[in-house]
Amino acid sequence: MDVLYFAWVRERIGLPKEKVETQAATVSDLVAELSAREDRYAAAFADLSALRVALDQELSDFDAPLSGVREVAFFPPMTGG
Amino acid sequence: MDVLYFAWVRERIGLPKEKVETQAATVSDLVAELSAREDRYAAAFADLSALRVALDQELSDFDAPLSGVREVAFFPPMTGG
Amino acid sequence: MRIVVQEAPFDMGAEANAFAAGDDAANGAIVTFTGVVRDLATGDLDVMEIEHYPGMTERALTKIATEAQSRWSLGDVLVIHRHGRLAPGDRIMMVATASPHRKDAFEAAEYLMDYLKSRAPFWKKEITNAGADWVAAKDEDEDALSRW
Amino acid sequence: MRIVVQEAPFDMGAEANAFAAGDDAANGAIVTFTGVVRDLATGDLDVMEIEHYPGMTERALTKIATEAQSRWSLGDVLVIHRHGRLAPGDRIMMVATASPHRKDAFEAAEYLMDYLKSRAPFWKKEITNAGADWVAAKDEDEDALSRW
Repeated sequence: MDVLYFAWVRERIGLPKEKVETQAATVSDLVAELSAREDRYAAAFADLSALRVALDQELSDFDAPLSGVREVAFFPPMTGG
Repeated sequence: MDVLYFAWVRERIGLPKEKVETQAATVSDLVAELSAREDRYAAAFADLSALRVALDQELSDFDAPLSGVREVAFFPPMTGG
Repeated sequence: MRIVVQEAPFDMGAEANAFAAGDDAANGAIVTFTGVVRDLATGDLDVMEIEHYPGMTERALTKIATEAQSRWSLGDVLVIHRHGRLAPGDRIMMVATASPHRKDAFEAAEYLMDYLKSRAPFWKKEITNAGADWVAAKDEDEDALSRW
Repeated sequence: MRIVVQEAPFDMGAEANAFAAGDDAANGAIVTFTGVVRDLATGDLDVMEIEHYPGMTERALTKIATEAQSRWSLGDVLVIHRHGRLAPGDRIMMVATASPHRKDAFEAAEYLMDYLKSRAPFWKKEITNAGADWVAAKDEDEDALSRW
């Protein structure tokens, strides 16, 4: 599964994209798995209310199942316009 | 006093502008005076609810006094934009 | 503030760029509204003739724009309105507003349009093969003023 | 519908004219909104950097514009949004709507802006002498969605 990071999430984790092999059932499970890896992930995911997630380029939420998903992206609330 | 007519009021009365010597106290008095002149005026002023009046280029109403006014204009509701 | 009443066509894009060029980067939001001569449902409009009241027109537009500037935080305001003979597809008028806030820029532009429709001395006449008709004022345009 | 996501500058006036030129005289009302990089209150913004999510950005903008077309009577919709490095005064983005009714054109443009602010994957970073800060999302922008 491709995992993408944008804006300060990308900066905190230190990379824009990585391949992750995971059996995580939901986005929350994936977040827990990544946070357990290294401090920089734990720091980036410390406050989920400050984060948004997209599954296969559609906004989703942290309870959503990951089955069949090829691309997960984490980022802060958007500030376009 | 200059009296101006616009749009269908101008067409019905048959002229865009005329000088009127009048002692009319209010716009209504002036309308009555003009209407008494000729049928074309009476026809143009038949339904005052379909007309608007400006005194010295400011929208006003038919009860307004004419003292000191130099320019009176009659026209239908505006359709700009 | 720039108020223009003219018979000649205007270039909407050039006017929008000139308006934005005057901006001092304090106003992040620029809204324009452009009115285009619509063809009739029957598709047979030949000419739209716009009559106006020289002198009063400029005064009324200035008053409307000044009121908009007092109600909203605006960097600048532009109003252009044509008169004379226009064809379907021709641009009749445009307004532009610049503001630090998008809400202000939008509201001020809508306010300008609502007042311009019913309080600026312009009258439209539609000319077709079948004849000529003065456009009647719409109740909804008068009603639109009540929200301000 | 035309959705453009690009790094290069765009010419707001030329885009507005091109958008209006596609009009078939059925749509008498054209609204544009243009966003300009505002300088900071302190006047020391050097660069605004806009990051986006290629692929999702285009999908999100298309979805927002499609929803606008289903809600209002629109002849056409344009959305342009830049990414990369911008300076104060640069145009960030623009939307344009054409409709037979001015109310529809205005509302659809405001809808596009409200959704574009909070639902399209762009992130702004302000770079000054003192450092770089990601722009925080505003509660009022999120709240603005509730009216639609």
